Amino acid sequence: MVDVLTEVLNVLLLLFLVVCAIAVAQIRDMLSAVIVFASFGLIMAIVWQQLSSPDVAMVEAALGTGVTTLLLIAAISKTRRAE
Amino acid sequence: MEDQIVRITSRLVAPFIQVYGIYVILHGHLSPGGGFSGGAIFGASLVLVALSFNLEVGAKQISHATASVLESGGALGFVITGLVGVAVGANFLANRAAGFPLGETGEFFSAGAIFIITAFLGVKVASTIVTLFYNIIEGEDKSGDAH
Amino acid sequence: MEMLIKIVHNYYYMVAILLFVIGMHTMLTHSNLIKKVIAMNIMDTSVFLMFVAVGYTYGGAAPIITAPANEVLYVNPLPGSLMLTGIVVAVSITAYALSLVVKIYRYYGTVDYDEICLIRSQE
Amino acid sequence: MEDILFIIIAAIFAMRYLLRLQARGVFTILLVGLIGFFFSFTVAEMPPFGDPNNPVFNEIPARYMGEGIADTGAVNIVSSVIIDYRAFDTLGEATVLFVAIAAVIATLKSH
Repeated sequence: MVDVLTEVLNVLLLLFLVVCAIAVAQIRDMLSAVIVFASFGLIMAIVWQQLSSPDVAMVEAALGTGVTTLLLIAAISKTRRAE
Repeated sequence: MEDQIVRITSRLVAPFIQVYGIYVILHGHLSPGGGFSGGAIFGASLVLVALSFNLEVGAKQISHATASVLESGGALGFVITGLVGVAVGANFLANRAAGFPLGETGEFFSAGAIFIITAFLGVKVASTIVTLFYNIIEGEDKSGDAH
Repeated sequence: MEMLIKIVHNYYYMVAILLFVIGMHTMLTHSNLIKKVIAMNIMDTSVFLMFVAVGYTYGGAAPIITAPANEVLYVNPLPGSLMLTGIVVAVSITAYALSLVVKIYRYYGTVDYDEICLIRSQE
Repeated sequence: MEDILFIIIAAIFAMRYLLRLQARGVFTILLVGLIGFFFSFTVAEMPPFGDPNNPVFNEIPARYMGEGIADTGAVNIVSSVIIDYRAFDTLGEATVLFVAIAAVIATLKSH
Protein backbone atom coordinates (compact mmCIF):
# COMPACT_ATOMS: atom_id res chain seq x y z
CA MET A 1 0.00 0.00 0.00
CA VAL A 2 2.66 2.48 1.05
CA ASP A 3 5.39 2.69 -1.52
CA VAL A 4 8.78 2.62 0.20
CA LEU A 5 10.64 4.66 -2.40
CA THR A 6 7.99 7.39 -2.35
CA GLU A 7 8.25 7.54 1.43
CA VAL A 8 12.01 7.89 1.19
CA LEU A 9 11.56 10.72 -1.32
CA ASN A 10 9.08 12.47 0.99
CA VAL A 11 11.41 12.19 3.97
CA LEU A 12 14.31 13.56 1.90
CA LEU A 13 12.21 16.51 0.71
CA LEU A 14 11.14 17.32 4.27
CA LEU A 15 14.76 17.06 5.44
CA PHE A 16 15.74 19.50 2.69
CA LEU A 17 13.05 21.89 3.95
CA VAL A 18 14.46 21.85 7.47
CA VAL A 19 18.02 22.32 6.19
CA CYS A 20 16.92 25.28 4.04
CA ALA A 21 15.11 26.87 6.99
CA ILE A 22 18.22 26.58 9.16
CA ALA A 23 20.44 27.88 6.34
CA VAL A 24 18.25 30.97 5.91
CA ALA A 25 18.85 31.75 9.58
CA GLN A 26 22.61 31.23 9.39
CA ILE A 27 23.54 33.01 6.13
CA ARG A 28 24.80 36.55 6.70
CA ASP A 29 24.36 37.84 3.13
CA MET A 30 20.73 38.83 2.65
CA LEU A 31 20.62 38.16 -1.11
CA SER A 32 21.91 34.60 -0.58
CA ALA A 33 19.34 34.11 2.17
CA VAL A 34 16.58 35.16 -0.22
CA ILE A 35 17.81 32.73 -2.88
CA VAL A 36 17.86 29.90 -0.32
CA PHE A 37 14.34 30.91 0.69
CA ALA A 38 13.26 30.62 -2.98
CA SER A 39 14.61 27.07 -3.11
CA PHE A 40 12.72 26.40 0.14
CA GLY A 41 9.49 27.48 -1.55
CA LEU A 42 10.11 25.36 -4.63
CA ILE A 43 10.77 22.26 -2.52
CA MET A 44 7.57 23.10 -0.63
CA ALA A 45 5.69 23.14 -3.96
CA ILE A 46 7.00 19.62 -4.68
CA VAL A 47 5.89 18.50 -1.22
CA TRP A 48 2.38 19.73 -1.97
CA GLN A 49 2.38 17.88 -5.24
CA GLN A 50 3.32 14.79 -3.22
CA LEU A 51 0.35 15.53 -0.94
CA SER A 52 -1.97 15.43 -4.02
CA SER A 53 -2.99 19.09 -4.02
CA PRO A 54 -1.65 20.49 -7.32
CA ASP A 55 -3.64 23.74 -7.00
CA VAL A 56 -1.81 24.71 -3.84
CA ALA A 57 1.47 23.66 -5.46
CA MET A 58 0.92 26.00 -8.40
CA VAL A 59 -0.09 28.92 -6.20
CA GLU A 60 2.91 28.33 -3.95
CA ALA A 61 5.32 28.13 -6.90
CA ALA A 62 3.90 31.28 -8.52
CA LEU A 63 2.93 33.51 -5.60
CA GLY A 64 4.71 32.12 -2.54
CA THR A 65 8.04 31.64 -4.27
CA GLY A 66 8.09 33.90 -7.31
CA VAL A 67 6.36 37.03 -6.11
CA THR A 68 7.68 36.90 -2.55
CA THR A 69 11.25 36.55 -3.82
CA LEU A 70 10.64 39.39 -6.27
CA LEU A 71 9.38 41.69 -3.52
CA LEU A 72 12.23 40.71 -1.18
CA ILE A 73 14.84 41.42 -3.87
CA ALA A 74 13.18 44.76 -4.60
CA ALA A 75 13.29 45.64 -0.90
CA ILE A 76 16.95 44.57 -0.60
CA SER A 77 17.89 46.69 -3.61
CA LYS A 78 16.36 49.68 -1.83
CA THR A 79 18.06 48.94 1.51
CA ARG A 80 21.43 47.35 2.25
CA ARG A 81 22.60 43.88 1.40
CA ALA A 82 24.78 42.81 4.33
CA GLU A 83 23.01 41.83 7.51
CA MET B 1 22.33 45.69 -15.58
CA GLU B 2 23.88 45.39 -19.04
CA ASP B 3 23.79 41.68 -19.73
CA GLN B 4 23.12 40.65 -23.32
CA ILE B 5 22.31 37.02 -22.50
CA VAL B 6 19.69 37.91 -19.92
CA ARG B 7 18.09 40.48 -22.21
CA ILE B 8 17.80 38.21 -25.24
CA THR B 9 16.62 35.24 -23.19
CA SER B 10 13.97 37.19 -21.33
CA ARG B 11 12.75 38.87 -24.54
CA LEU B 12 12.39 35.45 -26.15
CA VAL B 13 10.80 33.73 -23.16
CA ALA B 14 8.38 36.43 -21.98
CA PRO B 15 5.64 35.88 -24.64
CA PHE B 16 5.57 32.16 -23.91
CA ILE B 17 5.24 32.81 -20.18
CA GLN B 18 2.35 35.18 -20.89
CA VAL B 19 0.58 32.60 -23.08
CA TYR B 20 1.05 30.01 -20.34
CA GLY B 21 -0.37 32.42 -17.78
CA ILE B 22 -3.46 33.03 -19.90
CA TYR B 23 -3.83 29.27 -20.38
CA VAL B 24 -3.68 28.68 -16.63
CA ILE B 25 -6.25 31.42 -15.98
CA LEU B 26 -8.74 30.23 -18.59
CA HIS B 27 -8.45 26.53 -17.68
CA GLY B 28 -8.99 27.12 -13.98
CA HIS B 29 -12.15 25.01 -13.89
CA LEU B 30 -10.65 22.08 -15.81
CA SER B 31 -7.10 21.68 -14.52
CA PRO B 32 -4.96 22.81 -11.59
CA GLY B 33 -4.49 26.55 -11.54
CA GLY B 34 -6.94 29.38 -11.62
CA GLY B 35 -7.01 33.10 -11.21
CA PHE B 36 -4.35 33.43 -8.54
CA SER B 37 -1.58 31.28 -10.01
CA GLY B 38 -2.22 32.32 -13.62
CA GLY B 39 -2.34 35.99 -12.70
CA ALA B 40 0.89 35.64 -10.74
CA ILE B 41 2.60 33.99 -13.73
CA PHE B 42 1.38 36.73 -16.09
CA GLY B 43 2.43 39.52 -13.76
CA ALA B 44 5.81 37.92 -13.15
CA SER B 45 6.50 37.88 -16.89
CA LEU B 46 5.86 41.63 -17.06
CA VAL B 47 8.20 42.17 -14.12
CA LEU B 48 10.82 39.93 -15.78
CA VAL B 49 11.03 42.27 -18.77
CA ALA B 50 11.26 45.28 -16.47
CA LEU B 51 14.08 43.64 -14.48
CA SER B 52 16.16 42.53 -17.46
CA PHE B 53 15.92 45.86 -19.32
CA ASN B 54 15.12 48.85 -17.15
CA LEU B 55 12.07 50.24 -15.48
CA GLU B 56 11.15 52.60 -18.32
CA VAL B 57 10.91 49.74 -20.84
CA GLY B 58 8.83 47.79 -18.34
CA ALA B 59 6.54 50.73 -17.70
CA LYS B 60 6.04 51.08 -21.47
CA GLN B 61 4.37 47.64 -21.53
CA ILE B 62 1.77 48.47 -18.92
CA SER B 63 1.59 51.97 -17.53
CA HIS B 64 0.76 52.71 -13.91
CA ALA B 65 -2.61 54.21 -14.79
CA THR B 66 -3.57 51.15 -16.85
CA ALA B 67 -2.48 48.82 -14.05
CA SER B 68 -4.55 50.65 -11.44
CA VAL B 69 -7.60 50.74 -13.74
CA LEU B 70 -7.27 47.01 -14.43
CA GLU B 71 -6.86 46.27 -10.74
CA SER B 72 -9.96 48.16 -9.71
CA GLY B 73 -11.82 46.78 -12.73
CA GLY B 74 -11.06 43.21 -11.75
CA ALA B 75 -12.51 43.68 -8.28
CA LEU B 76 -15.49 45.55 -9.75
CA GLY B 77 -16.17 42.76 -12.26
CA PHE B 78 -16.11 40.23 -9.43
CA VAL B 79 -18.71 42.19 -7.48
CA ILE B 80 -20.89 42.82 -10.56
CA THR B 81 -20.86 39.12 -11.43
CA GLY B 82 -21.99 38.47 -7.89
CA LEU B 83 -24.70 41.12 -8.11
CA VAL B 84 -26.19 39.42 -11.19
CA GLY B 85 -27.39 36.77 -8.80
CA VAL B 86 -29.11 39.38 -6.64
CA ALA B 87 -30.72 41.00 -9.70
CA VAL B 88 -32.15 37.68 -10.88
CA GLY B 89 -33.49 36.90 -7.43
CA ALA B 90 -31.05 34.34 -6.10
CA ASN B 91 -28.25 34.77 -3.56
CA PHE B 92 -25.17 36.97 -3.90
CA LEU B 93 -22.53 35.17 -6.03
CA ALA B 94 -24.97 32.43 -7.07
CA ASN B 95 -23.93 30.32 -10.03
CA ARG B 96 -26.55 27.84 -11.24
CA ALA B 97 -29.42 29.49 -9.38
CA ALA B 98 -28.66 32.81 -11.11
CA GLY B 99 -29.15 31.28 -14.54
CA PHE B 100 -25.55 31.12 -15.73
CA PRO B 101 -25.30 28.38 -18.37
CA LEU B 102 -23.27 25.52 -16.91
CA GLY B 103 -22.53 23.99 -20.31
CA GLU B 104 -21.25 20.50 -20.85
CA THR B 105 -18.88 19.28 -18.15
CA GLY B 106 -15.29 19.17 -19.29
CA GLU B 107 -15.74 21.59 -22.19
CA PHE B 108 -13.89 24.91 -22.37
CA PHE B 109 -16.95 27.16 -22.07
CA SER B 110 -18.55 25.64 -19.02
CA ALA B 111 -19.09 26.24 -15.32
CA GLY B 112 -20.92 29.56 -15.75
CA ALA B 113 -19.86 32.17 -13.26
CA ILE B 114 -16.65 30.33 -12.28
CA PHE B 115 -15.21 30.99 -15.74
CA ILE B 116 -16.04 34.72 -15.59
CA ILE B 117 -14.88 35.26 -12.02
CA THR B 118 -11.60 33.41 -12.65
CA ALA B 119 -10.85 35.67 -15.62
CA PHE B 120 -11.54 38.80 -13.53
CA LEU B 121 -9.39 37.45 -10.68
CA GLY B 122 -6.52 36.76 -13.06
CA VAL B 123 -6.58 40.34 -14.37
CA LYS B 124 -6.71 41.68 -10.83
CA VAL B 125 -3.86 39.57 -9.47
CA ALA B 126 -1.58 40.29 -12.45
CA SER B 127 -2.00 44.05 -12.15
CA THR B 128 -1.66 43.80 -8.35
CA ILE B 129 1.76 42.19 -8.66
CA VAL B 130 2.97 44.76 -11.18
CA THR B 131 1.75 47.64 -9.00
CA LEU B 132 3.28 46.22 -5.80
CA PHE B 133 6.66 45.67 -7.46
CA TYR B 134 6.82 49.14 -9.02
CA ASN B 135 5.73 50.83 -5.81
CA ILE B 136 8.43 49.12 -3.76
CA ILE B 137 11.27 49.54 -6.24
CA GLU B 138 10.54 53.14 -7.25
CA GLY B 139 11.95 55.98 -5.24
CA GLU B 140 10.13 58.73 -3.44
CA ASP B 141 9.60 60.72 -6.63
CA LYS B 142 8.09 59.08 -9.67
CA SER B 143 11.03 59.74 -11.99
CA GLY B 144 13.50 58.23 -9.55
CA ASP B 145 16.90 56.81 -10.48
CA ALA B 146 16.03 53.31 -9.35
CA HIS B 147 17.39 50.47 -11.47
CA MET C 1 7.15 4.34 23.39
CA GLU C 2 3.67 4.30 21.92
CA MET C 3 3.81 8.08 21.69
CA LEU C 4 7.13 7.88 19.87
CA ILE C 5 5.72 5.47 17.28
CA LYS C 6 2.79 7.80 16.71
CA ILE C 7 5.10 10.80 16.32
CA VAL C 8 7.22 8.93 13.76
CA HIS C 9 4.10 7.93 11.84
CA ASN C 10 2.87 11.55 11.82
CA TYR C 11 6.18 12.88 10.53
CA TYR C 12 4.57 15.57 8.36
CA TYR C 13 3.11 17.22 11.47
CA MET C 14 6.45 16.98 13.25
CA VAL C 15 8.22 18.69 10.34
CA ALA C 16 5.57 21.40 10.38
CA ILE C 17 6.22 21.98 14.10
CA LEU C 18 9.98 21.93 13.50
CA LEU C 19 9.68 24.57 10.77
CA PHE C 20 7.47 26.69 13.03
CA VAL C 21 10.03 26.50 15.82
CA ILE C 22 12.94 27.31 13.49
CA GLY C 23 11.08 30.30 12.06
CA MET C 24 10.16 31.52 15.54
CA HIS C 25 13.75 31.23 16.73
CA THR C 26 15.00 33.13 13.69
CA MET C 27 12.41 35.81 14.29
CA LEU C 28 13.38 36.16 17.94
CA THR C 29 17.16 36.16 17.66
CA HIS C 30 17.95 38.06 14.46
CA SER C 31 17.78 41.82 14.44
CA ASN C 32 17.62 42.36 10.67
CA LEU C 33 14.06 43.28 9.75
CA ILE C 34 14.11 41.66 6.29
CA LYS C 35 15.28 38.41 7.86
CA LYS C 36 12.38 38.67 10.27
CA VAL C 37 10.03 38.93 7.27
CA ILE C 38 11.58 35.81 5.71
CA ALA C 39 11.21 33.95 9.02
CA MET C 40 7.55 34.99 9.18
CA ASN C 41 7.09 33.48 5.72
CA ILE C 42 8.65 30.22 6.93
CA MET C 43 6.22 30.13 9.87
CA ASP C 44 3.31 30.77 7.48
CA THR C 45 4.40 27.90 5.27
CA SER C 46 4.67 25.54 8.23
CA VAL C 47 1.06 26.24 9.20
CA PHE C 48 -0.04 25.61 5.62
CA LEU C 49 1.91 22.32 5.60
CA MET C 50 0.12 21.22 8.76
CA PHE C 51 -3.32 21.97 7.29
CA VAL C 52 -2.72 20.34 3.91
CA ALA C 53 -1.23 17.24 5.56
CA VAL C 54 -4.44 16.82 7.58
CA GLY C 55 -6.45 16.41 4.37
CA TYR C 56 -4.24 13.77 2.77
CA THR C 57 -5.08 10.10 2.40
CA TYR C 58 -2.68 7.38 1.33
CA GLY C 59 -3.24 6.62 -2.34
CA GLY C 60 -5.64 9.54 -2.72
CA ALA C 61 -5.92 11.22 -6.10
CA ALA C 62 -5.95 14.98 -6.68
CA PRO C 63 -9.48 16.46 -6.40
CA ILE C 64 -10.14 16.70 -10.14
CA ILE C 65 -13.09 14.48 -10.92
CA THR C 66 -12.44 11.91 -13.61
CA ALA C 67 -14.54 9.08 -12.19
CA PRO C 68 -17.46 8.93 -9.71
CA ALA C 69 -16.46 9.58 -6.12
CA ASN C 70 -17.34 6.12 -4.83
CA GLU C 71 -14.93 4.40 -7.24
CA VAL C 72 -11.76 6.44 -6.71
CA LEU C 73 -10.36 7.69 -3.41
CA TYR C 74 -9.79 11.46 -3.52
CA VAL C 75 -8.00 13.64 -1.00
CA ASN C 76 -9.96 16.23 0.97
CA PRO C 77 -10.32 19.39 -1.17
CA LEU C 78 -11.25 21.67 1.73
CA PRO C 79 -7.86 22.27 3.48
CA GLY C 80 -6.21 22.91 0.12
CA SER C 81 -8.72 25.53 -0.89
CA LEU C 82 -8.57 27.23 2.50
CA MET C 83 -4.77 27.37 2.41
CA LEU C 84 -4.90 28.79 -1.11
CA THR C 85 -6.56 31.81 0.44
CA GLY C 86 -3.90 31.88 3.13
CA ILE C 87 -0.99 31.98 0.69
CA VAL C 88 -2.39 35.06 -1.06
CA VAL C 89 -2.95 36.80 2.27
CA ALA C 90 0.64 35.91 3.29
CA VAL C 91 1.95 37.56 0.12
CA SER C 92 -0.10 40.70 0.86
CA ILE C 93 1.26 40.85 4.41
CA THR C 94 4.80 40.39 3.10
CA ALA C 95 4.37 43.25 0.64
CA TYR C 96 3.09 45.59 3.33
CA ALA C 97 5.83 44.59 5.78
CA LEU C 98 8.49 45.19 3.15
CA SER C 99 7.07 48.60 2.33
CA LEU C 100 7.31 49.46 6.02
CA VAL C 101 10.93 48.24 6.05
CA VAL C 102 11.80 50.44 3.07
CA LYS C 103 10.16 53.40 4.81
CA ILE C 104 12.13 52.70 7.99
CA TYR C 105 15.34 52.57 5.95
CA ARG C 106 14.56 55.97 4.46
CA TYR C 107 13.97 57.44 7.89
CA TYR C 108 16.74 55.86 9.98
CA GLY C 109 19.26 54.74 7.35
CA THR C 110 19.36 51.16 8.67
CA VAL C 111 17.21 48.06 8.82
CA ASP C 112 18.80 46.65 11.96
CA TYR C 113 16.50 46.67 14.96
CA ASP C 114 19.26 47.17 17.55
CA GLU C 115 20.70 50.15 15.67
CA ILE C 116 17.22 51.66 15.36
CA CYS C 117 16.80 51.32 19.14
CA LEU C 118 20.18 53.00 19.62
CA ILE C 119 19.25 55.90 17.34
CA ARG C 120 15.90 56.32 19.03
CA SER C 121 17.50 56.36 22.48
CA GLN C 122 19.88 59.14 21.43
CA GLU C 123 17.22 61.41 19.98
CA MET D 1 11.35 13.32 36.54
CA GLU D 2 14.88 13.76 37.87
CA ASP D 3 16.26 12.52 34.56
CA ILE D 4 14.43 15.24 32.62
CA LEU D 5 15.62 17.90 35.09
CA PHE D 6 19.18 16.63 34.78
CA ILE D 7 19.00 16.69 30.97
CA ILE D 8 17.68 20.26 31.00
CA ILE D 9 20.43 21.49 33.34
CA ALA D 10 23.10 19.68 31.34
CA ALA D 11 21.74 21.21 28.13
CA ILE D 12 21.86 24.70 29.68
CA PHE D 13 25.49 24.25 30.69
CA ALA D 14 26.41 22.72 27.33
CA MET D 15 24.84 25.61 25.42
CA ARG D 16 26.36 28.16 27.79
CA TYR D 17 29.94 26.92 27.73
CA LEU D 18 30.39 24.67 24.69
CA LEU D 19 28.45 26.76 22.15
CA ARG D 20 29.49 30.03 23.88
CA LEU D 21 25.98 31.45 23.87
CA GLN D 22 24.86 34.46 25.84
CA ALA D 23 22.34 33.88 28.62
CA ARG D 24 19.68 35.50 26.39
CA GLY D 25 20.36 32.96 23.63
CA VAL D 26 20.09 30.05 26.07
CA PHE D 27 16.73 31.27 27.35
CA THR D 28 15.46 31.81 23.79
CA ILE D 29 16.37 28.24 22.85
CA LEU D 30 14.71 26.96 26.03
CA LEU D 31 11.52 28.90 25.35
CA VAL D 32 11.33 27.76 21.75
CA GLY D 33 12.13 24.19 22.75
CA LEU D 34 9.37 24.28 25.34
CA ILE D 35 6.89 25.42 22.70
CA GLY D 36 7.99 22.64 20.35
CA PHE D 37 7.79 20.12 23.20
CA PHE D 38 4.17 20.95 23.96
CA PHE D 39 3.29 21.02 20.26
CA SER D 40 4.64 17.49 19.88
CA PHE D 41 2.18 16.29 22.53
CA THR D 42 -0.52 17.66 20.23
CA VAL D 43 0.89 15.59 17.38
CA ALA D 44 0.73 12.47 19.53
CA GLU D 45 -2.97 13.14 20.15
CA MET D 46 -3.82 13.69 16.49
CA PRO D 47 -5.45 10.98 14.35
CA PRO D 48 -3.06 8.91 12.20
CA PHE D 49 -1.73 10.56 9.08
CA GLY D 50 -3.30 9.48 5.80
CA ASP D 51 -6.17 7.39 7.15
CA PRO D 52 -9.42 7.74 5.11
CA ASN D 53 -11.49 7.30 8.31
CA ASN D 54 -10.14 10.45 9.97
CA PRO D 55 -12.63 12.97 11.41
CA VAL D 56 -11.82 15.52 8.67
CA PHE D 57 -13.47 13.26 6.08
CA ASN D 58 -16.99 14.04 7.19
CA GLU D 59 -20.07 14.87 5.13
CA ILE D 60 -18.79 18.21 3.80
CA PRO D 61 -16.02 16.86 1.50
CA ALA D 62 -18.34 13.99 0.57
CA ARG D 63 -20.93 16.52 -0.58
CA TYR D 64 -18.32 18.54 -2.47
CA MET D 65 -16.92 15.48 -4.23
CA GLY D 66 -20.28 13.88 -4.94
CA GLU D 67 -22.46 16.80 -6.04
CA GLY D 68 -19.76 19.25 -7.14
CA ILE D 69 -20.12 18.72 -10.88
CA ALA D 70 -23.92 18.83 -10.78
CA ASP D 71 -23.88 22.00 -8.67
CA THR D 72 -21.20 24.03 -10.39
CA GLY D 73 -20.19 22.33 -13.63
CA ALA D 74 -16.47 22.54 -12.85
CA VAL D 75 -14.27 19.44 -12.96
CA ASN D 76 -11.68 20.92 -10.62
CA ILE D 77 -13.27 20.69 -7.18
CA VAL D 78 -10.84 23.13 -5.53
CA SER D 79 -11.83 25.76 -8.09
CA SER D 80 -15.53 25.13 -7.51
CA VAL D 81 -15.01 25.37 -3.74
CA ILE D 82 -13.15 28.67 -3.80
CA ILE D 83 -15.22 30.38 -6.50
CA ASP D 84 -18.69 28.92 -6.04
CA TYR D 85 -19.29 27.34 -2.64
CA ARG D 86 -17.08 29.76 -0.71
CA ALA D 87 -16.96 32.67 -3.14
CA PHE D 88 -17.55 35.24 -0.42
CA ASP D 89 -14.24 34.15 1.11
CA THR D 90 -12.50 34.81 -2.21
CA LEU D 91 -14.15 38.22 -2.44
CA GLY D 92 -12.66 39.04 0.95
CA GLU D 93 -9.31 37.82 -0.31
CA ALA D 94 -9.52 40.15 -3.31
CA THR D 95 -10.32 42.92 -0.84
CA VAL D 96 -7.20 42.01 1.13
CA LEU D 97 -5.09 42.42 -2.02
CA PHE D 98 -6.76 45.75 -2.71
CA VAL D 99 -6.13 46.99 0.83
CA ALA D 100 -2.51 45.79 0.65
CA ILE D 101 -1.91 47.91 -2.46
CA ALA D 102 -3.61 50.92 -0.87
CA ALA D 103 -1.47 50.52 2.25
CA VAL D 104 1.76 50.16 0.28
CA ILE D 105 1.03 53.27 -1.78
CA ALA D 106 0.04 55.22 1.32
CA THR D 107 3.24 54.16 3.06
CA LEU D 108 5.76 54.74 0.29
CA LYS D 109 4.35 57.64 -1.72
CA SER D 110 3.64 59.92 1.23
CA HIS D 111 6.06 62.59 2.46
